[in-house]
Amino acid sequence: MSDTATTTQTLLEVHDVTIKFGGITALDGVSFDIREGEILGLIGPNGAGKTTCFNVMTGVYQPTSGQIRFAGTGLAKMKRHAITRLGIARTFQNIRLFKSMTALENVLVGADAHSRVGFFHALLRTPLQRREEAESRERAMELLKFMGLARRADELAVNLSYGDQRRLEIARAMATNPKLICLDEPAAGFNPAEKVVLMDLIKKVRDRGYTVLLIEHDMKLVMGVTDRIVVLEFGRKIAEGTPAEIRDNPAVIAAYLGVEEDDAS
Amino acid sequence: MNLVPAPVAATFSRIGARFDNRPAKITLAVLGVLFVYALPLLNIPLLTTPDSDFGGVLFSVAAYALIAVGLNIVIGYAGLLDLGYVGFYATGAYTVGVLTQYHWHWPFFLALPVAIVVTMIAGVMLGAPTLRVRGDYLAIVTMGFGEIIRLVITNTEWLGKSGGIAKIPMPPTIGTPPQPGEPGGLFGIPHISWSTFPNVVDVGHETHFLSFTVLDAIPFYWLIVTALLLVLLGDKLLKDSRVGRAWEATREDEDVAEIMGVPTFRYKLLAFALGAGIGGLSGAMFATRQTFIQPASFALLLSMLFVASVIVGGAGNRWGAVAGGAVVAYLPERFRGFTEWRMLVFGIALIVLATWRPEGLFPPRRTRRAKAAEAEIEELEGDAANV
Amino acid sequence: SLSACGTTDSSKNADGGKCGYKIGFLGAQTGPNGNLGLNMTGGIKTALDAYNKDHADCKVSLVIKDSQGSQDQAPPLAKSLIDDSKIIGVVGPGFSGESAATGDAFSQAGLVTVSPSATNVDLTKNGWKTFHRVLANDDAQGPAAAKYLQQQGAKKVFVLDDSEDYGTGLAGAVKKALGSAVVGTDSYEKDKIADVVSGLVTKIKGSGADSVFVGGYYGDSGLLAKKLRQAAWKGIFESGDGSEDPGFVDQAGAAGAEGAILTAAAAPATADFTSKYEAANGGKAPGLYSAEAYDAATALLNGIDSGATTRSALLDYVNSYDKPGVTKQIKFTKTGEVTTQTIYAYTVKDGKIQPGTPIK
Amino acid sequence: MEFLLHHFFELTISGLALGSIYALVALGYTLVYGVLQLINFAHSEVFMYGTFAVAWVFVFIGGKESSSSGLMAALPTLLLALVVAMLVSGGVALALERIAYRSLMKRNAPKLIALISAIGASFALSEAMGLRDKFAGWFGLDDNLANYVSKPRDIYTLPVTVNPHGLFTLGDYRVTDVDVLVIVSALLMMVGLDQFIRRTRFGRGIRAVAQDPESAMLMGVNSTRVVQLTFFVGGLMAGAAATLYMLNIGFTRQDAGFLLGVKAFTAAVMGGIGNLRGALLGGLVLGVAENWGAAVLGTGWHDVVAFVLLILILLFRPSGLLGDALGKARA
Amino acid sequence: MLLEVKGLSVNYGHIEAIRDISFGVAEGTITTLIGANGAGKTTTLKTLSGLRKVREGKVTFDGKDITDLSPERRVKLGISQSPEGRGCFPAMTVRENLDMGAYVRSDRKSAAYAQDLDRVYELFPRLKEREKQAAGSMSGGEQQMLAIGRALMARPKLILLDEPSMGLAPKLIQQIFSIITEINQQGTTVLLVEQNAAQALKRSHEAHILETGEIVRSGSGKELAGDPAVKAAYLGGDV
Ligand SMILES: Nc1ncnc2c1ncn2[C@@H]1O[C@H](COP(=O)(O)OP(=O)(O)OP(=O)(O)O)[C@@H](O)[C@H]1O
Ligand SMILES: Nc1ncnc2c1ncn2[C@@H]1O[C@H](COP(=O)(O)OP(=O)(O)OP(=O)(O)O)[C@@H](O)[C@H]1O
Ligand SMILES: CC(C)C[C@H](N)C(=O)O
Ligand SMILES: [Mg+2]
Ligand SMILES: [Mg+2]
Repeated sequence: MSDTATTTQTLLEVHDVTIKFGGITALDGVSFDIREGEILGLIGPNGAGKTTCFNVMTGVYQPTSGQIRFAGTGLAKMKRHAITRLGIARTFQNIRLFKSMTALENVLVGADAHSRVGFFHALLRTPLQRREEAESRERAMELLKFMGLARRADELAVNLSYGDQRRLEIARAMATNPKLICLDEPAAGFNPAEKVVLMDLIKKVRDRGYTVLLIEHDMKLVMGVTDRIVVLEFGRKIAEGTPAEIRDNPAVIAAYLGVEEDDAS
Repeated sequence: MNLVPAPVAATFSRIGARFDNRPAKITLAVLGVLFVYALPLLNIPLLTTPDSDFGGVLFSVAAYALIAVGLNIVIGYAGLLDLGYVGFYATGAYTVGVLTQYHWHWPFFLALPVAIVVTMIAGVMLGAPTLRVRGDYLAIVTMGFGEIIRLVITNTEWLGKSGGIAKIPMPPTIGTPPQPGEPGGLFGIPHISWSTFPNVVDVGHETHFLSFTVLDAIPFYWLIVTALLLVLLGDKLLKDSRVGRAWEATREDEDVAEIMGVPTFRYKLLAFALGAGIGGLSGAMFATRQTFIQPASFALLLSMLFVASVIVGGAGNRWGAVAGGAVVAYLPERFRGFTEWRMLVFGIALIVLATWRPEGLFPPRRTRRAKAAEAEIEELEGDAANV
Repeated sequence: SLSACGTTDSSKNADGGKCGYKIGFLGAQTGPNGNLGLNMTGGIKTALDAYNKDHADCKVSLVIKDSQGSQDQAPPLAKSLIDDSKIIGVVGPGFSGESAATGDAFSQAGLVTVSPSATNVDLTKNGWKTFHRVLANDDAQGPAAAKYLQQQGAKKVFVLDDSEDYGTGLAGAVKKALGSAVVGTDSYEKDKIADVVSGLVTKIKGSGADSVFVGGYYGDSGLLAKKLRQAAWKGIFESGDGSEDPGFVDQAGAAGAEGAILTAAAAPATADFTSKYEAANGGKAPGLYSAEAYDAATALLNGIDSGATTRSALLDYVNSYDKPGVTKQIKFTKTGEVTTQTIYAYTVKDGKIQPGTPIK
Repeated sequence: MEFLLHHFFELTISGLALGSIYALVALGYTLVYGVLQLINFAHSEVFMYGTFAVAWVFVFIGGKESSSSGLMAALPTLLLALVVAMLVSGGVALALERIAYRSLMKRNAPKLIALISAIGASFALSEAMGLRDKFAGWFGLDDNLANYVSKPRDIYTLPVTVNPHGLFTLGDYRVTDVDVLVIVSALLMMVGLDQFIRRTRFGRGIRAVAQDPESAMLMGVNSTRVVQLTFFVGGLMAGAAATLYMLNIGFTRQDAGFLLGVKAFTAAVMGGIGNLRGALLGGLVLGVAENWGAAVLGTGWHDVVAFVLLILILLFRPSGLLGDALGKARA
Repeated sequence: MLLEVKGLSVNYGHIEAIRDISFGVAEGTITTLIGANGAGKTTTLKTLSGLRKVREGKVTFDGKDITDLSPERRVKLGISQSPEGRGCFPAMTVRENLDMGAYVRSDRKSAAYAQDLDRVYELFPRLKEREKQAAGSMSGGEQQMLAIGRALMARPKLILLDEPSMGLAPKLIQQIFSIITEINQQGTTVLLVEQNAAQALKRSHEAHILETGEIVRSGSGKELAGDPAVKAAYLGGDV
């Protein structure tokens, strides 16, 4: 699968980003690119700065220094919703769904990011509004189906099981029609069998033309699905390369993977 | 619980929803609406307040319902706790007072839209700087705003200070203008009397169609119910659209909504402005019905009652808001039999209501929308099977 | 023309029984100013008790409509009084706001009202046919109060009001009469003086005033008097009828109230009235506007006694009423003002409001 | 403006005195808010019952006959009144928790409905006090009882007028013993509470329940007890505030709480709701600013000053002067 | 048996989350519950710690019936839990969170307490480093360490661990499992819920498999780990 990675151009460019919280430097001069159409893995020990990286990319935090360019546009000072409309979507490490909305509505909120109609159209029920509404619904249902959640479309998000909630997060992020979709530990709390299913799903997401940035601690999943991997430790990038390269990188093994116990199936 | 008019309409439309065929639905809705309009004439035993003019009570019931529907957009949909809503109510009332009487002499129906617009502007002016403040901080900021409005009126010569504005004109009567002792209007509609059995049409007691006088609140009631129905329609159209979803998402988790592409600030401001506009509308109605307004009419406590209306009814559900407004306006009138105990009883009633229905009288319902979605699933899955 | 509207359907139905007449009261019973309304209903009950004792065969009953003193709640209540054909006269409305909000309706229905307390000047300028009040309006008292203050040697007066109709009206009249003797003015919100009293004291002392006039109620003026004395301010303290209640002395304390002048367009209530009132009200003492309410009710009851048992008849009766009441001679002008405008000055001495003397 | 400068100390000291009372009442709002994230709308009534308790103690000891005395002479009665008022307010707060909140909390009801039940409780409590003559009537309204009731719904005054004595001069103002007592005892109370919350297990319990009630239970925190205690402590402070208020103002009525409550709550928010020190700071800032503002603009603008200041503060510091909730800030 | 569960059923409204399950945890052992998402594992643990009401059934701990005891009473008896989703107190510092773990202990000034604290810091040096950081600003994995450390601070007889390895880096996962074994050897009984079934089963004396609210298989850890059906369903073949 590495063939896709070589041809395409840079979608997102993280350039020398540093972010400090008081005395803690969560990211320290980190630079890497995400190329269009690839699945990039972002790994590293706990507290290495992976989630912070997402937060900087989606406008939750402003970097102390450095910049991020997405499809040629600098993201500095941009409003969070504008970044989403530009084409970056994400999921959350600790699930954050709209709890008392149904699964379908959660996805619809994402889909709305690109509809053009607003207040007056809604009040007057213009044809344009009806059409867009119908389209959004169709798209949302289609995404739910894609995630295997169609049957649960009317369930309130809060009543879904943990796994389904994670899947719904992905559907909602996809609904914003992003170019880049960032997944923060989507497999947390899944059992190995479920992880296999998720792995296929992520590939399918990419096959639909999305670029994927994936944070994950499960090495089988990461190794199995990504085209390239960036490794962070203490807020610094310590390695970058194909899964095979990373697997054997001694620094990564020391910092992150550890020596695998023989019986870890 | 006594039936109150607006929830009756709600019940009707809900029954209507059970029927799948449109004609039945429409018939029921029309009947419901007719019933709401006819309510003050029917003098239904138990429902009609024995100790206070029912037409007048119904006017306040409808006014509270209207206010609650407006405030529900702010609290129920967008999740912004506004404890100063009375400020908008006052703004609407005073705009009408100033335009139709105190400084100018515009006709009421010209002043009305201006009042709504002015109040919306007030809403935006309050909202733009303060909506960045979150949660309960917003509540207290808005409360302060409500008090500021009242105090500024109290201290401003141009607005009549504490003396208020008197002799605000009523809406023009359609038909013969009323004279002392002559109600005017187009024709008289007799009330129903239940004091005898079988109940009879009481020709001695008539409401004159669209004659606006101090002695008969019923035409005012019709006016405000009409406004209420229009607002409810608009509310429904908005709620069932992208706008409604954006509000809901913002209420659930503002940060995430923002990250999902919802410009939350703009939507909060919209909710605020719309809520304010509706508050202004009801204030304007109040001013023309009352013909006399004073800053004392816009006390802080009223804001609390407005919030109570929304929540007792079920925040997030427009029919809940209508019901809540009706209950909060109606109960104290209904409790007049308790004489000086009535506010104590009302207080206890609020506690009981809260404990009995913590989600409100009509909690927001998602089931119906869920039903609609179900149909779509069937279709989609059907398609899938064919592929 | 008055009787034309007075005799619509109401008198028709009223003929059902000879007795069972009712009088209404519209005003506060609960809410923040409920106490003032209770003072009034206490006075009405005192009058009614006496009447019903003498007319055991044909008692008059009282219908109380509690407006909480709010002009917003009053209109439907007024309407319900109007709709009850047995009600032929109304004591009230209590406050100016609710009077303004309901005057038109009472007037159009031809139901006579006699207010024991609404003092706003404009109320009698609306062309209402049924409005009466048994006390002087805010304009009448002001000049007298000002004059009296100056007679006591006041040169520099600080004038305060409570931002309510009555308070601003009265204080305004005082200011006008005092002219350049006013050295400072300010206003507080009724019932909210606790928050601002210390600032007011500083202000009054700072202004160098040798006297203070307060247009407001005893709940506020009493505290101000107390705080002024505690701050060792030595000037003259004067307030209007709104403060002419034993509560003023209670609140100011004997020392704080000492020497305070309270003006009112009412003769001192007799000991006889006080004891009658206490008998009719479970031992509670009369308060502000109790005596006025008694006079208002008595006027209506006298009318019923004399056979004026329709609305129009009672209205005519009240219009031509001329009898002594406990507070003053009760007789009305065409617009419904009471003709006796004599203002009395009461002084607090030894912790008691001493019987007042007319201001000349 | 000139006026303000000439009477700077006088206005400031009296502002501080009132502000201390705001602050003490604000503590009750802040504590409950900190734990339950809800505005205990009825806390004002908790305070109001305290004021009546104070007056009743004085009537009980000296009768209704009005008299005046110096602070020292009144001190023993005042101390007794303090204890009684604190207990009464604490008791009312506990009852409130039981009746208006407990069942809602148990059922995990939406936060806002608790606000409604609090508004209901506030009406009921205030009206019940307004109807004190009726209740007294049930027990036979003899002369003695009438003293405790006074006229229904009317103001109820403290029979003893405590006359302040000047102690020392500060600029333009002679500071009185009452000023000192009010400010110092409020400060002491506040510091004591602050230490109590910081140093005791109960304090940690409060913070834990505030942040994550479920986890708190898993740590062995009895959340019902914590909530009760929070209400009670808030009530105690309100009772103390009531005593100082009666000492300073000398009368009360059934709606005295509402008026003060709004201010106290404003103070709590101004300081950063949920933050005890914030409540103190907010109360003092509010009391002083109002006084200054009223001096410059006219007393009619007194409350406008208060609310405009609040809005300005929140615009620049969206979570109050000292920052956020009991949980987050280090209360 | 230190803990005995008999015929336990728990509902969320009408949803039956667990149905009539029975099992025991012997003193000094590690017992593991495994199962797919939504099987009811978390619900079981929450019921044992008292956060969920029992609809039917009985729970005994140390010979005492604790079915209706409040959570805080159970903590006092010696049951402590590291919950799913960590449940750290976000505005408290790391140290304060650990102190909260020892809320029911009365020996906060003692040497034993200091020792326990040291031990947690030794297990998770990151926590020591960040002693004064607000827990809410810690990374996901750091919070997970904190949750486990906090549960240990209570010195429980029985510790309930809900997916302790969730969100931890691979290296740390291995550590966590050694820690579990270690604390067990020091005398704490462990009831473990894990998705990382292979590791968990290997170390546990007893294991139960939950499916849609019911126990479908029980056995020793080794036994289940070797069972092909279990392997297929929960251990994941090679990818
Ligand atoms: N707002 C903040 N304030 C202080 N420190 C922070 C803040 N946000 C993150 N940190 C610190 O920055 C570091 C990086 O955190 P981050 O959440 O990015 O880690 P991560 O790589 O996602 O780890 P994990 O795999 O555990 O989720 C952590 O040590 C964390 O404690
Ligand atoms: N608060 C709740 N309200 C309604 N249903 C719930 C709630 N919590 C859990 N459930 C339901 O109860 C069932 C069991 O959930 P539980 O969380 O115990 O599963 P689990 O085995 O821990 O799953 P996971 O591996 O995803 O953590 C699921 O069907 C879930 O949807
Ligand atoms: C009872 C009083 C408060 C009435 C007052 N004098 C008024 O005119 O409003
Ligand atoms: Mg992370
Ligand atoms: Mg679980």
